[in-house]
Amino acid sequence: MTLVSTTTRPRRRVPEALRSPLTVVGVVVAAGWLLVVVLGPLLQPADPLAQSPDRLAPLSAAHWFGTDSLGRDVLSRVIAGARISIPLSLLLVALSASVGSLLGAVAGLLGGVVDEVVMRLADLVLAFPTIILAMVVAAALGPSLTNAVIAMLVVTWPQYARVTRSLVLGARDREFVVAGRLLGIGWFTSLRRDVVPNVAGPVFALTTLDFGNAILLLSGLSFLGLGTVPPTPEWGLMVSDGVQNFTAWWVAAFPGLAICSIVLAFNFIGDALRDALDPRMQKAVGSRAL
Amino acid sequence: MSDADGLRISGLTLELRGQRILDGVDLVAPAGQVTGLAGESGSGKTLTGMTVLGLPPAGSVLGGSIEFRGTDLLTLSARQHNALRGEELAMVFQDPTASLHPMISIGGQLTDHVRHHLHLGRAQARARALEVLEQVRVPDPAQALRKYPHEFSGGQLQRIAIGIAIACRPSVLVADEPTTALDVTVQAGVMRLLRDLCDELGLTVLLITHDLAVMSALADTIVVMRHGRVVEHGPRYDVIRDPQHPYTRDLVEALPDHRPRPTGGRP
Amino acid sequence: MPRSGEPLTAEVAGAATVPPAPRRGRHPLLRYVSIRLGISVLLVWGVTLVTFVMTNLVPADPVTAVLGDAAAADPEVVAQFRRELGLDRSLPEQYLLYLQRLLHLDLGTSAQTRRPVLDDLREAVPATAELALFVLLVSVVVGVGIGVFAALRHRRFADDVVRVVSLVGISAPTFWLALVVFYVGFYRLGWFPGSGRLDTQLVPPPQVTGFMTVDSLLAGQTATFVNALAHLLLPGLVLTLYTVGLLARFSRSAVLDVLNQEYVTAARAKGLPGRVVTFRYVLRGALLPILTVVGLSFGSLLSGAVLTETVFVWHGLGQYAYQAATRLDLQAVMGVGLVVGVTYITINFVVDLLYAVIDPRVRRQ
Amino acid sequence: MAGELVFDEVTVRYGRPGRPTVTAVDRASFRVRPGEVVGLVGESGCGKSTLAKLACGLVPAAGGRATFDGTPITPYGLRKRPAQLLRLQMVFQNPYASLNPRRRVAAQLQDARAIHPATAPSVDDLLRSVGLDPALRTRYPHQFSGGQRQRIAIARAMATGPDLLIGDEPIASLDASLQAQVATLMRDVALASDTSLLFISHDLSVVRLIADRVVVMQAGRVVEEGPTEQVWSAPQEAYTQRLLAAIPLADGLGTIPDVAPA
Repeated sequence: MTLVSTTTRPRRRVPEALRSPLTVVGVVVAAGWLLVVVLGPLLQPADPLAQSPDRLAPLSAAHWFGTDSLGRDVLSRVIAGARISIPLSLLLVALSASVGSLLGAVAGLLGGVVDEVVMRLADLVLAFPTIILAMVVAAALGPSLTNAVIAMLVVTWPQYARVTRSLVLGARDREFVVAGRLLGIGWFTSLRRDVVPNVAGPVFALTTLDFGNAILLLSGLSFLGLGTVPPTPEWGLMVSDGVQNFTAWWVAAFPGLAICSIVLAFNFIGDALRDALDPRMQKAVGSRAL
Repeated sequence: MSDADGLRISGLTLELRGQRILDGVDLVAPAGQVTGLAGESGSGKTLTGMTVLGLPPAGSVLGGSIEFRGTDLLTLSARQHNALRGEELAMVFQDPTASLHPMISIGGQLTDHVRHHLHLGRAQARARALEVLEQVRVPDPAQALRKYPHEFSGGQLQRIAIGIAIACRPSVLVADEPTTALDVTVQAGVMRLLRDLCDELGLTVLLITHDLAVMSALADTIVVMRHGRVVEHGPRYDVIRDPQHPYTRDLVEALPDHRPRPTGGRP
Repeated sequence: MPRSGEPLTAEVAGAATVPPAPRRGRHPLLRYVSIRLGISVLLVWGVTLVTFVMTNLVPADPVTAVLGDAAAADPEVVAQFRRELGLDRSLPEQYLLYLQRLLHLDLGTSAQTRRPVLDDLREAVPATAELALFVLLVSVVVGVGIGVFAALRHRRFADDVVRVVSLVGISAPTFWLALVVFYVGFYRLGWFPGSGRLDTQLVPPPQVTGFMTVDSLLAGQTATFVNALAHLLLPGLVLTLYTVGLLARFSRSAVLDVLNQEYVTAARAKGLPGRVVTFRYVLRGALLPILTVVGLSFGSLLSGAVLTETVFVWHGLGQYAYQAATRLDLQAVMGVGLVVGVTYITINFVVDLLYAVIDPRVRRQ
Repeated sequence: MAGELVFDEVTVRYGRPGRPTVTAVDRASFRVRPGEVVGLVGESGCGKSTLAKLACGLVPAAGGRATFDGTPITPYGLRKRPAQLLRLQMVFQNPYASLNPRRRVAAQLQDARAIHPATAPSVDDLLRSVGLDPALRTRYPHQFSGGQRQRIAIARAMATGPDLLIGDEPIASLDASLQAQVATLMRDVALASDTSLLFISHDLSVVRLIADRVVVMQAGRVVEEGPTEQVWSAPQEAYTQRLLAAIPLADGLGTIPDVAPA
């Protein structure tokens, strides 16, 4: 007589959240933009920096997105802008994610004083609204792209530290991590083999969501003249150019739409990833016994 | 006790996302008796209880009938079923610390449904609450009303949860693993309480648990379920001491006090 | 299934103490408040440290910025100026000096306006506060409302619509949204005034609260009130779109978490009507996380204000910070950082206090 | 023979910020002799799980000492666990958290075999020894039921060739029908390789089934100890009597245990 039900559940099918239409739209748009970044120069109808006499020209066959206040082709600048904002934001997210989650993991693992210091530091940074602290830092260091990235790094690492710390704290007490330590493995192997694989999922979901914020923050700083300096074709700068000449709606409309579309795409993907990888969801599925 | 005010479930089926989880459940729960619903996890015993209350998971397709006082509960509209819940059909859950709202006082959670169903004023509802707390033997009822769930032990909380369930003098009480989350000494007290309430109030109690020892102490008749179907039912003594169905036999033999003690220590 | 997996530290949670019964801690509420107050004070001190350090990081020498190039050439004036500002002292001493000045509300002088930063802030803060509070009021009602509504309609059409709308809300760059709203609302349709807080030809009401709308009401000038309100609408709309998106997303997930709780099923099992279950049980459970996000949304609101005010020429804190930052007027930027930081910490401290009011587990250990 | 665990006047206190410190264990003394199966019983919060964690070096002792085959047990924190203590292994309560969801079962058993690879049984033998089909070795934990996961956790503990196995409420999360079966499995598997077993549970009837000796704890103190049948038939302490009287018997007689309120 074997009461042990050997009912094994089906192979883990693609979580429902990843197959929803919103996510598909997100993936398509994101892929599109990544393509633009790669093929950039080939797609640009004109030199993004080349000025021409017909300033603020409306949409036309020659200039699909019209021209800006210096007669430059808006479409080419939007494409060129993608090659600046997207890679830079990816770099920023990668940097702040690694710095933040490393600090969070260490705080979670070591606890005690280290934990207090890291968390109070995070609270301090979070005590300032993002743009205002970024402004303070950028102003203190002087307006330039690198300073803007540094300012953004200062502002964005705390959220990763907090999320990673709570995940590590949660994982550290899980029985399989303790069981691993009982087998005599060092804390680093335990981190690498047991803790990180179970923490990486939700942190990755956070990076996708945070990518959108990075784009918004970078373009925001540039809009305020604290990030990229003219004449670089950066979306934030292009919109601020559009503000001076708001009657020519196309100058600001297309870079704005560019920002909106890429941020929306990554938010869709991030939402789906978070639902699929959220430890709460896994736990709910795992311990549903009744 | 006429059969009229008990519970008669016949051919109950439940399908969720294409899977048949309840596959024709038949059982009779007469009034004034404790009817035990036994089975392992996933046998559908809790789902049966929830369906009596009209709270099956969203999107489940139901079949068969649940007769209570001449009406088939499955034909009731949501509003009609909701009117019965709390007043005629009540439920107690496994973990009292999870089934009571942490931020609402015991008094609040004891009186809100009483005032709704019995249309009582604040003072009358409070009086009823005190009466119920005495009935479930919670010490110092007046003080208890003002306290919050986190200020009670597990055993006391489960008594309060039972008090909440019987506050409107329901006919049917579905108890889903009521003693499982409790320590053994506290468990005995709650079992005695359920027995007394069943005898004194003529309650129809549907006791759901996987613990055959609790079943043997508390249930008058036992219904054994497996994979959404009833495999055996009968008086407590017969089902435990002389199980007919092989699955029931396996369940009983799997119990500690039925297994042969291993021979001494080292071979 | 018997007792669900207790956490490894069940021992701590259920630890029986050796008789006699545990000594009840000093008044738990007092202890909770004093801890939260301590942390907030620590953070405020941290903010002053940050603003002080930032001012000293500056590669550009503050002297030239304040005195202007001509005076900066004369060593005598420069030396005198440095002594006056204590720049010749060691950093810790300068920090103490800085703190002393702060205690006397001396935030230094603004390079742009040549006036004490404090006076500039006295004018700028109410303008942003009026905009922020107007937006917060609307956003909390609308944002939390549709968030809760979507959660209760989970997996149905309304839920998806709200999800998409709130996602768009937080995805659109505020500065671009401001331009679009300005272009359409003012330039194209002309339904609402475009920039500034009041039409130039109207006389601003006597300053009581600094809020144009409130002051004009107090002064009984209904025409001014209507005009001030109209000026609030477009910039308000921009910030509301973002804040509603943020609050809707968080409220929705907070309510969804609560809906999974067993006490909601138990409330339904008591036969309580739908609205009682929703408002008394579900919302009560979700109130704390929602309150937290409302506190946090004030921060993103201020960020948004910086961008919106520049487009709508709204002479508030945001625009003041923008001009200060771009002209390297560090005293002013640090002044804004200080005010905003302290406000934000105070708001989150108030949210902590509300936690104690709402959650009995915090008030009665 | 190895596998002796001695608790000598052990006291454990939990300090929580701002709240009065709690004494979870108060001068507890008993031992698990080599090759012996000891049942440690008591209600939740009596300190039995704290002793298990102390034995694994997860919590510090505020007083007294625990030794394993003579080696004092002290928390190892972030350091590697001392080699001599590796022959003391543990099976935890929650089957859904005792295996790494991201790694196949075979890999997790290999990790355990790596401690004494020469003497450790093969992965297939390990799975067979706990009643599981070796073909399941390539599967992930989420593809197993609670009972199966607990068996795998037992196999992992035995793969290290332990002298002492501790079960901290190993059957509390299982169906009643599986509890006795898994408990007996732990006893048989341990004794088969001369491993002593400390079986911690609040379920006294299962402990009675597999334990040679029983230790009863209440509110952090050991209140009674002795051979299982003797403690069962002639309990000395009032608390033990109350505990035993409270156990419902599956005898079909419908007698509700009569327990005077505490």
